[in-house]
Amino acid sequence: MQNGDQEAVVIPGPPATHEDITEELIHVSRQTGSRMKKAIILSGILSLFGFIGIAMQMANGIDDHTKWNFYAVIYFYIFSVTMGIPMAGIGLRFARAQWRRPTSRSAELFAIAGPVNLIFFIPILMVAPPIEGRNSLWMDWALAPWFPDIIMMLLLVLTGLAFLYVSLLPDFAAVRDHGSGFTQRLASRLSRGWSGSPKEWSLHKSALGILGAFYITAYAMTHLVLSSDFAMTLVPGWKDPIFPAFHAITGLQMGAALLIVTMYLLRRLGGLGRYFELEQFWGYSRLLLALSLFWFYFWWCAFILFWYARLPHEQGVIALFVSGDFAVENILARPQFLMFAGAISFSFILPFLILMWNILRRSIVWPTVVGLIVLIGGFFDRMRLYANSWSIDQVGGHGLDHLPTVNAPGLPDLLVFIGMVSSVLFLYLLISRLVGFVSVWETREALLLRFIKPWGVGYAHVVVKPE
Amino acid sequence: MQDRPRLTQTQVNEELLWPVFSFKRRHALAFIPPLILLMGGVIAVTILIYQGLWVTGLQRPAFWGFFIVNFVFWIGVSHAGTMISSILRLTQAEWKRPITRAAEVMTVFALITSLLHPVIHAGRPWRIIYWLLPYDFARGVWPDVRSPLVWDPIAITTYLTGSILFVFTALIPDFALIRDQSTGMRKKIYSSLALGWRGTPRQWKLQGIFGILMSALILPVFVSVHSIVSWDFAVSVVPAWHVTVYAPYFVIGAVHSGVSMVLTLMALMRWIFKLENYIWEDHFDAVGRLLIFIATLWLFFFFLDFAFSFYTREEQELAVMQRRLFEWPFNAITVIMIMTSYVIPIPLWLSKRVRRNIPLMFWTSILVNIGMWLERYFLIIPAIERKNELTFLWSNYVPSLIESLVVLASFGMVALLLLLFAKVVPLVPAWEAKEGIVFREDVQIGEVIVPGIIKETEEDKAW
Amino acid sequence: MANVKWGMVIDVDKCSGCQACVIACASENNIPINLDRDFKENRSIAWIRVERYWEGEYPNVKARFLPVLCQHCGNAPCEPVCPVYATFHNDQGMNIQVYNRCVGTRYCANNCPYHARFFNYRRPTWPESYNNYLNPDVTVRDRGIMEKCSFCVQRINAATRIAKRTGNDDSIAALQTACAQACPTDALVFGNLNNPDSQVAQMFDDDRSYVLQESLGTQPNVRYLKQVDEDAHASEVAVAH
Amino acid sequence: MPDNKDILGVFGDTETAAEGARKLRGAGFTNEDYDVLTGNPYPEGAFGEHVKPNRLFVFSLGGAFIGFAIAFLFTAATQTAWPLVTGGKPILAVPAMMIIAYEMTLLFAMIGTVVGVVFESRLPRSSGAGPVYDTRITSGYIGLIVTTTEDRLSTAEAAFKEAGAADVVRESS
Repeated sequence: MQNGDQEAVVIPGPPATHEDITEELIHVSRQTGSRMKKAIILSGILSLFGFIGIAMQMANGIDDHTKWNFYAVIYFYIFSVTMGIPMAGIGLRFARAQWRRPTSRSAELFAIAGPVNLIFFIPILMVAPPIEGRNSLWMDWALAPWFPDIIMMLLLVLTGLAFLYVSLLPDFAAVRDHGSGFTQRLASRLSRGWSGSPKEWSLHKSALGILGAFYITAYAMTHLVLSSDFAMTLVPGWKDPIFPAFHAITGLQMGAALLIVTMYLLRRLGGLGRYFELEQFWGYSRLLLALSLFWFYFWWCAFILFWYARLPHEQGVIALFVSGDFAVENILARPQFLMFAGAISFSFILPFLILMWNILRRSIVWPTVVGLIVLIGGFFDRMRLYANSWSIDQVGGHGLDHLPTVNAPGLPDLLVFIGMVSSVLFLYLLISRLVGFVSVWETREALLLRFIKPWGVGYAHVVVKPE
Repeated sequence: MQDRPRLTQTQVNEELLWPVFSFKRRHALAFIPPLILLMGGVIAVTILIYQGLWVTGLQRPAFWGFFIVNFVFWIGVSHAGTMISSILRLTQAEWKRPITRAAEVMTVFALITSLLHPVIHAGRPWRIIYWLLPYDFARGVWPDVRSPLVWDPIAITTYLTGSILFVFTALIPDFALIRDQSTGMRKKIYSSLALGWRGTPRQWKLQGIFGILMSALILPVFVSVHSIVSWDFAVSVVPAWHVTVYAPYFVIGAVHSGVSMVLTLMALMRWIFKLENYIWEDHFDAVGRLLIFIATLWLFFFFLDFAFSFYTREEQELAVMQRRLFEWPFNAITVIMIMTSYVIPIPLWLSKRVRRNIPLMFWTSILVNIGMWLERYFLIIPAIERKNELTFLWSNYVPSLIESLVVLASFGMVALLLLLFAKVVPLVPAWEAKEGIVFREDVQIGEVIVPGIIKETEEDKAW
Repeated sequence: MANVKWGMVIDVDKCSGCQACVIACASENNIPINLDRDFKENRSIAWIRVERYWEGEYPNVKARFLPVLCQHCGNAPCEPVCPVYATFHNDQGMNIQVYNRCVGTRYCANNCPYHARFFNYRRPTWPESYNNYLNPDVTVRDRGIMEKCSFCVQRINAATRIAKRTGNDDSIAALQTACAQACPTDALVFGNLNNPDSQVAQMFDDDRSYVLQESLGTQPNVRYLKQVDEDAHASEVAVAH
Repeated sequence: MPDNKDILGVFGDTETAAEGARKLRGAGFTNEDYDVLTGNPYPEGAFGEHVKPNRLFVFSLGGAFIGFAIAFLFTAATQTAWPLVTGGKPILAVPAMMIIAYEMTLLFAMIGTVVGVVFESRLPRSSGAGPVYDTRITSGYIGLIVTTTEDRLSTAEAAFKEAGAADVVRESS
């Protein structure tokens, strides 16, 4: 693990001077080249597919929720990923990790995908089976679950957007001062006369802190409410408090994975190689390793109890989400088990086996590979949870007497998937034209806080930690 | 931020080593209260073992009581050391330096104390060895590895061994220091303990790597230990115990109480051993900030556990909730628990002024631990008092004096062991303090001087 | 002997709550005499107990009786939690308690949903004159260990020995536990479930039969026949799930 | 070589020590020849010293594998030694075995790590802190120690003196 540790570690750090930052982050990286134009237009067109998909689903009818199982899978997948990414930026800002500075912007920008999640949430509300006859958190409240769910969604999305706006403020000012054309005018309107006085900066700091805390709370609570209402209450006797926590942590894991992949793409296509350096990939791969371990831990916490206590209704839950049957023979022929196998191997086993080696973690390619793997595994996991539970027709009751047959995905599901992905991409690229992928003010601050000084016969890296 | 004192290395040696070489009055006085508590406990345990378990308040259906609650509590406290030292080592938080050893040592002593509880709580303590060790080779009947009560000793032994090794290896440079400072018999002892440490770059480098690697190894144990303790309850079929969220909930609760206990310990060390130059307001500030996050996470898991007990609205679950919320004394316990472990301290800690006010932090951290002790009681006891549907046999558990004495004694024992330890080696790692001095690099930005640190790079490669 | 699976059927309809089974069990199995102190402390030991529930409003109150003993579960929650194999499942469908191995962690008692396990908080004592009345086939349990209904395992062993010697199974067919023997209304029926023409085997799958706390999936070898009077469901609601 | 001797130069602060190291290299010693003694960690290469790579992780990994194997075999053996059915569970209860295997793996990995640290730092040394040592090193002084043949000892001593060593200790022969 610590082989070949003779060469000094490269601390990449931001570019040497403020001029470079102005040049690269405000002028070069915000130019819309032909490739970027194509990407934006294409994603814009493809995002329409989503609505076609929804329309086709509606044609199938909304009375039978078992037909919508894969729509639920796709929705909760995209929701978990896009809402999970900003957590990476926020959390590391709280942890005062210096290396995250160049990356936090590209993480926070995903909060822009909130409206997409809101729009595609509406059909879920329509097909969600009513709460009557279900054991649920809401004590037979008339408005439940729709009212609380939509409230939570709105809260999460709005907090995300607010956080994004506040963290963008200084950069709007930067664009206002150095940019040109339409984006410059827009930025100067949005910057609200930001002048960068100490008062403004301290206000800015505390605002980021409060909004970040809000976002984390909203994230956890939304996962609690949505997951328990839309997957759990469907399964008779599935009473598993850890499920919302599992849901939230896996969302975080997928978020970190997608962030690494995004960093790689920006490094390759966006020409931001000197900002997304080995140190950043290394840091996030460490985070991804921890989160992959958590995936297993949270799954195991439920499994060991179900396996040990042998309560009939919990055996049913194991059958539905793990083994695929109440018996064990010809286990490979069952969709439930295949989904589970995919989930655990792509979300835990492979990432763990790869990332446990520091040599692989301290690279740029391997974390990216693992990131892709985790994204696939996350989809398997959402399939395991939602495709199965939404296929259950008989609701209520104390236990699962028979396993439902899982409805296969169709063309509408494919369209919805394409539509959601490309609409997220569309918004992301669009806003990146306004403020770029790397935060200007954070990178500038980093210039103050880390430098190299001679020491003894060698040299050393100095990191300044305010407060 | 207050300006941090600049120290010379000889000064560090003197200020950290005086408890080892001399025996000042305040240090001596500190021994008295724990000794009294421990005496009481020894008497209580003697009576208990001689008389049998009827002297406790245990009955049917509440077969477990204070001993188990206290056991869980101390296991929880033991999570502080690993939390502080490992997490902070891995994140390379600079402010960890002065508090790591105290926290790790508290881990060791809390574990030893907690290990006593299952033994005295068993019906036949003199045969408990059968449970811990394989026995009866003749007939080949071994302990049943399917039982959570076998996972327990294994997990706790692993954790204890790991923590002891962790502490000892990090102690070697300080043994060498005392070796060089002392003469005669003491010199002999410490030079054998120091294993001939010289302080070559290779040795220091290995120390650094060891810190990181060991942290990475002991963190999974740290999570598993309290998870397994929680499975002692959760794998059963007792309705309010059989909760999947118990494992992470117990772990985060343990961290909450443990880190608060570290706060208490920091304040006491600062007072007894005059460590103002090493434990600054900054440290209380940082730990306070950490605790706000931990406590909120704990509240989330508490909410999960609580809300989902209404989830299917089964009679037993509701009966337990009825007991917890509306019946004396649990209605009081619930309120006190919520107030002391979250509602009172956390809003206070939100203000920087409070976080830097050491007496206030001391008292609030004690509040948290009162709350967390009650939380264990709140979780464990009502579930068995209202076990399953045979209402004919529901009854309430009332702890006896003997049990309470043992609980008090456990606190005395940990304190006593810590004081004895402080007599043998410095509670603040001297070499880490010196490292902090050498690596410190204050930077002038405009007119303000900001503390900086020279970044160690070889540690990163270790894991 | 492999084809033996012991079981019991309790007809709640016949039970009059006379407590004869409790006395018989106590004297057969050397259960220490419960003083009022033990009842006050909830530490009384009774391998079989008759639970009494009141039903209805005064003046038309009904008493419901439910004899409860160890259910000898197929999936016994008490067994796997024991660290020292002090309790396990034998090949005759019985839940065995081994006093020598027990160290008294009491987890089994916590995990028994039927409250059928008992802990010796005190060393058992009898008046001097009782010493000769103790059953020589049954160990006297010292303080600090668990005990519970053993389906009168000493009688089963004796019957097995006789069957081995004589070569016919009459002794096993005639075997009765102390409680079943003492029951004046034959509410308790004990026997071999694998023997189709035994009375218990026929009653076991009676359409009145139910299992205590079926939702736990413990698969007991003790079943109950529900009451046949018009508001039977009430008593069922009270005790069964 | 048996006739090698140690000579120790004790320096008051970092700068003079670094200077001493330069002088040594100027006098023809390679950074293989001399070693540094300090009272606390310094940034790597602060005195141009050469630190050989260590194989600590081998010990940890080895320990982990041993622990896993032991735990797995032990649990399997104990359950099959006297197959008692408890709670209708299989005789070989894999999840339970996994938990114990997990603990044992980590336990032996940790023990292996400590053994590795002690072994790789060449501890314990029977000769205490070594033939030449100065107790001021643990109070902030920095020692440069050269292991070389008799005839070159004086060269090293000269280099130390030149760099302003607070003290020079020769191994008594």
